[in-house]
Amino acid sequence: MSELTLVQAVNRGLAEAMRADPDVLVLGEDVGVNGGVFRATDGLLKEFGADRVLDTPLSETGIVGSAIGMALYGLKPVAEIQFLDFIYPAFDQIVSELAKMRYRSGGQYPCHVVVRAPYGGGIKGGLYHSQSTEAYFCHTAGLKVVVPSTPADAKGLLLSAIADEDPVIFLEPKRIYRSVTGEVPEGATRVPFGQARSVRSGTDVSLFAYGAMIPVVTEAATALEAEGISAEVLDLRTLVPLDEEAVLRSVGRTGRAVVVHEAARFCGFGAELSALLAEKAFYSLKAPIARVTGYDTPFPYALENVYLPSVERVVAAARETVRAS
Amino acid sequence: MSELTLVQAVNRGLAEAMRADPDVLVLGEDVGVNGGVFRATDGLLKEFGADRVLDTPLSETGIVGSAIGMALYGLKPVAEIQFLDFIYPAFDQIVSELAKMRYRSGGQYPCHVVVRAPYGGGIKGGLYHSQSTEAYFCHTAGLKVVVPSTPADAKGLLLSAIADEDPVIFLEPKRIYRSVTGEVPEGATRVPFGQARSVRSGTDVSLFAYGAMIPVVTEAATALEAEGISAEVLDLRTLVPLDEEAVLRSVGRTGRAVVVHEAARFCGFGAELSALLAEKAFYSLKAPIARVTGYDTPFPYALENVYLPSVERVVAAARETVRAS
Amino acid sequence: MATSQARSSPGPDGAEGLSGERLVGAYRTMVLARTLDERCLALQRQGRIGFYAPHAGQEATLVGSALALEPDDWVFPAYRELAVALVRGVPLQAIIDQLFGNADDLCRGRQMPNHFAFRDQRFVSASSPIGTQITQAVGAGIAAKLRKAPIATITYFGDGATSSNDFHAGLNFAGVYRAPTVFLCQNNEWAISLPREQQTKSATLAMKAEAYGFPGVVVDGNDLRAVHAAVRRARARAVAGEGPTLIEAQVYRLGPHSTSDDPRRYRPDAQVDAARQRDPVHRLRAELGTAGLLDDAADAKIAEEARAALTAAIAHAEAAAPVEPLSLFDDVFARRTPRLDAERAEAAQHLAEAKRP
Amino acid sequence: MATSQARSSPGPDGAEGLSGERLVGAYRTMVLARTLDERCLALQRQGRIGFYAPHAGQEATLVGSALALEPDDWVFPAYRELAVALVRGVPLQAIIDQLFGNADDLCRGRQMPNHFAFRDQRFVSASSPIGTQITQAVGAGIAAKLRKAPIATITYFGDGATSSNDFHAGLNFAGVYRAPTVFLCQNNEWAISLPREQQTKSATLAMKAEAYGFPGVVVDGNDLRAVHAAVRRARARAVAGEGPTLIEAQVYRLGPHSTSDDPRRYRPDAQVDAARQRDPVHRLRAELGTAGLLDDAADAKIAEEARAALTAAIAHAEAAAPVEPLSLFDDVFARRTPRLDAERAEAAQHLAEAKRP
Ligand SMILES: Cc1ncc(C[n+]2csc(CCOP(=O)(O)OP(=O)(O)O)c2C)c(N)n1
Ligand SMILES: Cc1ncc(C[n+]2csc(CCOP(=O)(O)OP(=O)(O)O)c2C)c(N)n1
Ligand SMILES: [Mg+2]
Ligand SMILES: [Mg+2]
Repeated sequence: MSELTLVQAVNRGLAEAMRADPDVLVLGEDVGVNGGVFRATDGLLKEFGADRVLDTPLSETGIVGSAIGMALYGLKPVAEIQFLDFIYPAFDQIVSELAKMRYRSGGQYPCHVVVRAPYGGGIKGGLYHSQSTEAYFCHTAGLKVVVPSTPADAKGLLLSAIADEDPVIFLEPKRIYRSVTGEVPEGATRVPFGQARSVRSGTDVSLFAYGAMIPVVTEAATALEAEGISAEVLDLRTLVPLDEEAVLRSVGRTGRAVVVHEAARFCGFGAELSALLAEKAFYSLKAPIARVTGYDTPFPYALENVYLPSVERVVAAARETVRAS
Repeated sequence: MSELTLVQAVNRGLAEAMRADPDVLVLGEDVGVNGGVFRATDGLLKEFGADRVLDTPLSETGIVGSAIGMALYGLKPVAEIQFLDFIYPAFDQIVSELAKMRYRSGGQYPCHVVVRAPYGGGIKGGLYHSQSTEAYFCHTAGLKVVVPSTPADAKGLLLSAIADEDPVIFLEPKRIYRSVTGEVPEGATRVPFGQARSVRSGTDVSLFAYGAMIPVVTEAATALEAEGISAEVLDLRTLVPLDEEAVLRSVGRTGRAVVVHEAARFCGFGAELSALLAEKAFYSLKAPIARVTGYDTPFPYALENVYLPSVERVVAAARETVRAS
Repeated sequence: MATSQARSSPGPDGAEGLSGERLVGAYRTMVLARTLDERCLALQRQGRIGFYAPHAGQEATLVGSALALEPDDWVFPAYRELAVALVRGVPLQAIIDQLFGNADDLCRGRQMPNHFAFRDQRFVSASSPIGTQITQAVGAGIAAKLRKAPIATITYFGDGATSSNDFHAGLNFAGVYRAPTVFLCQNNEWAISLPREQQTKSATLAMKAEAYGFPGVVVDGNDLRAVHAAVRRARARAVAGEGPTLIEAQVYRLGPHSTSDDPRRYRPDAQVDAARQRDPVHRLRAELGTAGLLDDAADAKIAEEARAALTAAIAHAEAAAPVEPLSLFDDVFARRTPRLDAERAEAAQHLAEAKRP
Repeated sequence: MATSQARSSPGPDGAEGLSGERLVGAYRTMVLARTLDERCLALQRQGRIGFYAPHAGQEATLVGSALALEPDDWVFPAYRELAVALVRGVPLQAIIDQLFGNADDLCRGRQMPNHFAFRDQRFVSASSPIGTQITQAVGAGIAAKLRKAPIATITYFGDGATSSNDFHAGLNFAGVYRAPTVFLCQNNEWAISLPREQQTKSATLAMKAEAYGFPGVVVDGNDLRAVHAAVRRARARAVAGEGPTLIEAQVYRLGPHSTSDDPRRYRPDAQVDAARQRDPVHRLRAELGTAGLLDDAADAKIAEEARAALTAAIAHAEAAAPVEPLSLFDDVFARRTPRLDAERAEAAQHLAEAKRP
């Protein structure tokens, strides 16, 4: 066990995966000599050499397209997109190719690429260094979508992602890259996909979140406790595959749900959770399902604190939900 | 009034808009000499010349990027993407630029581009000539998203789109391009954004749909009537802005909702409708909200009839919803 | 197998050049491919297959280039390369099954006709979006180089595809990493209705390679031997670590873009007629005749064999079972998720209800 | 206004060449820009602004190119072009307000520093995604041509941006439509940590233009007059209907990529020191001295004026009001939708509650 920040845990995960399997390689902009603009790939070039740590030209199309080719050939590429906001030049390769390769070839060509990207706001990054567009990827059949919120999960889920047989979009909450630290097991301790993590249990209301919203929601739960409201916090960890059972079980107990994410509300991931509950937990529900999310505006610069879900907004929504019934 | 097919109505709308306003121009692949692969732009080159009907190189990046530049300059470009499935090379321009231009410039640079694209399945088009990925665009703040289902709406909404001050993604249900005909008013009869169309009223269950699902859902409503179930059918027409009032009003009356779309279910547009209802119509709801949608697989070729929502699937879902309470 | 003669292994003529025997084999494959084209256009008109994209006019480039490859090379095709698959030993039946999308189709009926994938022959899954295979071919090339495998990757695309994002990214990456990749651009003069000279203003397509720091060459795509030699040279360069080559093979699309297209809307018949004078199949036929490698009787036999093989394969494909409806839910992931299991159960119920009288 | 001397209108020297007076004006702008750079790096370190992307080393290219433009031309910038905005007459205060994202910022605090938009000066809204402005500039150029407006559009981008999708699509469209567009590539040798020679293997960046059928030229980007002349010629070509030009201005990024970057991780100090010998501001200073256009006293005055102007503008920007919280919901669309109204009300309530003691 060692105490690491989240970004250090990512770095550790990459290094261990590369040590364990010579087929694993890393490619992206500034990932080599510079060690990544967030230092997630720091030291990898030195340890593994330029054949396994590729500083690429400035083309996300090229990064993901060539990663797909490498994966088809039999390697296990881990592509870094510098910010999730810059993934769109690769969108065609991701949604048209990566997501559909296994399916369209009748299973002949599995295509296992991990695409890592820091996502989310809270770093004064404005429109293009802050977005959370996980819903695009969740809506694309054939992709797995992972969002860790702790150092241990960051490493454990990354190891699972690299070991997986399917393409994985691995979204790293850059806002808490360094602010969150935690014990991280040594060695290949994988965290399995499809299992939500119970952050705290409660009886009055279920708070669902992931990534950088976990600290916010956890703090909200503490504040709610002081008001006499017992809130359960579930960290979804993998959005695809989603641990639907854990979600339904939780609402089966509490009867109330608040869904929290940074992304814009309209057609965001929270909508899917609401829909799931409205479909499969209808008779357990005691109150309307609340969504605390980014607003339906582009991500702002000066006003990001108005835009982003805050502890207060989560508390208010939970309180209202509990009062409603 | 003249009796037109849906694709003829699109063509008529384009021609009338171009006649009325010299700033309107059309660009895309095969839109000129060939008149569009679906003939939506037939005759435009002949009438308006190569300065206003641009056959472009094979680059959606170039089509949308240059359309944005034209719009900034003061023209009103209508860009055609040959199939919605091929819009992804332009995704960066659409979500990073088109959607955010007005916002990021503090209102200095409005950017009015209409992007037309045929979408949807039912034409034996397989993975890449069939998709319905409206949810990507609906989740992107700054874009309006329109899906007509009748010839009159196709023309009327297109005229509104071209007259609008904001960017519009205009999705045309190619499956019913020719199978649906109807009276289309002459002249500039615009259909306003943000107003759903009541296809038929009913008292037991609300069926929400748009585009090529409208004929399916309407037929289902007729079949349900024969079973003694009175179904209301609402054609949403514009997904952004959404006529939330009409949706809530309808469920306020019926207490039951079935949401229908071709797109994959997970994080699809239907999720947003469910979430909206679970939030704002909770106390009216008598039964779980059902979604009848494409499955969470890529769009298939041989099995598209298994994949696509059918009259029978809509009927079964509505029946179950009514029986549930 | 009607096509096995054209199999791409170094013949007695060594690695370079094509022996008379291999030339006749190449011709046999070209005739089969041309006959297949004609047959499939008819099948589509009769509603027996849903779509078809013909390659007539491009056979010399397809067969000549494929003959220059080795079995361990990787092919990243677009949608007009079934003749390449034939040369690489893909059974005709496998191709026809894909066109029908039946239960025997290796792609399990998932794709439109012409969007093939043949793992055993390293013929990678084709898709419709133009150009996407180009960066993938480069990635596979980089991977092969990292693994020190003495192979090349080749990718096929059209003149239109030179405008794609992946063309730019792919050629640039190939230049930077000296990928062992052969870029085979089939300039057939048209991208649906857009003529080559409106696609881009560069004097040739081949010269675009210079923008990425490696050579581009133009070759007469109707000349099987010229194409073979050009690809052979490019492949040798690739395997020797000298990097990529862009080959522009100048051909002409004699047929429609696809069965959904009416080329009379945008190009004059005279242009097509002129191109027919350069028909690559006729050209090789004439060359073989002059060289005394083929006489009319042997030619007639080749044509007859092609017809017979096709008739048999089509009959077999039409008799095959349709794809299993619930296979819809397979291969999305390596294993079905709980959600896919639930949706599969939902679909199974609907299918059962639909069957009830 | 400290910058008005450099305003881009044909001086007494006519359309071509730069008079002594304009050269001194250019120098004045370069000094202001350099001083602004230094001041802003400090402001960021002090936490007074959130981010900054310096342009030191690129001033001659920025000012020289901007001086070659006419007021009706359109500029599509990346994020290092504030000196271009200065030349076009954008008030220093407007630039500083954007860096602070205050209520006076014309972009209403929506964007990170350096992502400017100045409608009155036809300086189009910059964004972070690399290259996206390139196709837009071409589209505006095509539009201007269709409208028969005698203007050019110019777009600025870096060496890294030559790898972007929009570079390829933009230059190709420009070639095909003969767009009146000037592509100004500032090759500053680095794309964050990637050196130019790993970005692409073409011998020069300028030669990439040939792949699109129009000329590319290399120019010493430290030579204000050379840049001015090259852009002037390219602009003339554009306006005369002769089509686009790609200009590669060879410069060097003297500072870090941005305030988030530590260049010592990837490049040797010696390289930077060598580049400092070619510092474009010093070079013009020396030239003006030799020509007798500037003496030390005048130079000191220019430096002092720049400092004073900046001090005043910064003080003013820091005293300005912060942006109004509920303006978050404006400008998403021309008019707020009912949903945005509802979210605005929701936010208003949270803000009110947060204010309560
Ligand atoms: C990204 C994308 N845009 C548009 C299309 C529609 N489309 C299919 S084929 C084609 C033309 C391709 O031309 P070319 O590359 O020359 O190949 P050819 O068909 O001539 O073999 C177009 C525009 C597509 N498949 N993908
Ligand atoms: C599409 C995209 N990918 C990655 C980035 C991150 N990024 C910001 S600047 C930059 C390097 C740009 O280099 P260059 O074009 O040479 O411009 P310079 O910064 O040198 O002026 C990178 C990779 C981005 N902004 N956009
Ligand atoms: Mg072609
Ligand atoms: Mg640079």
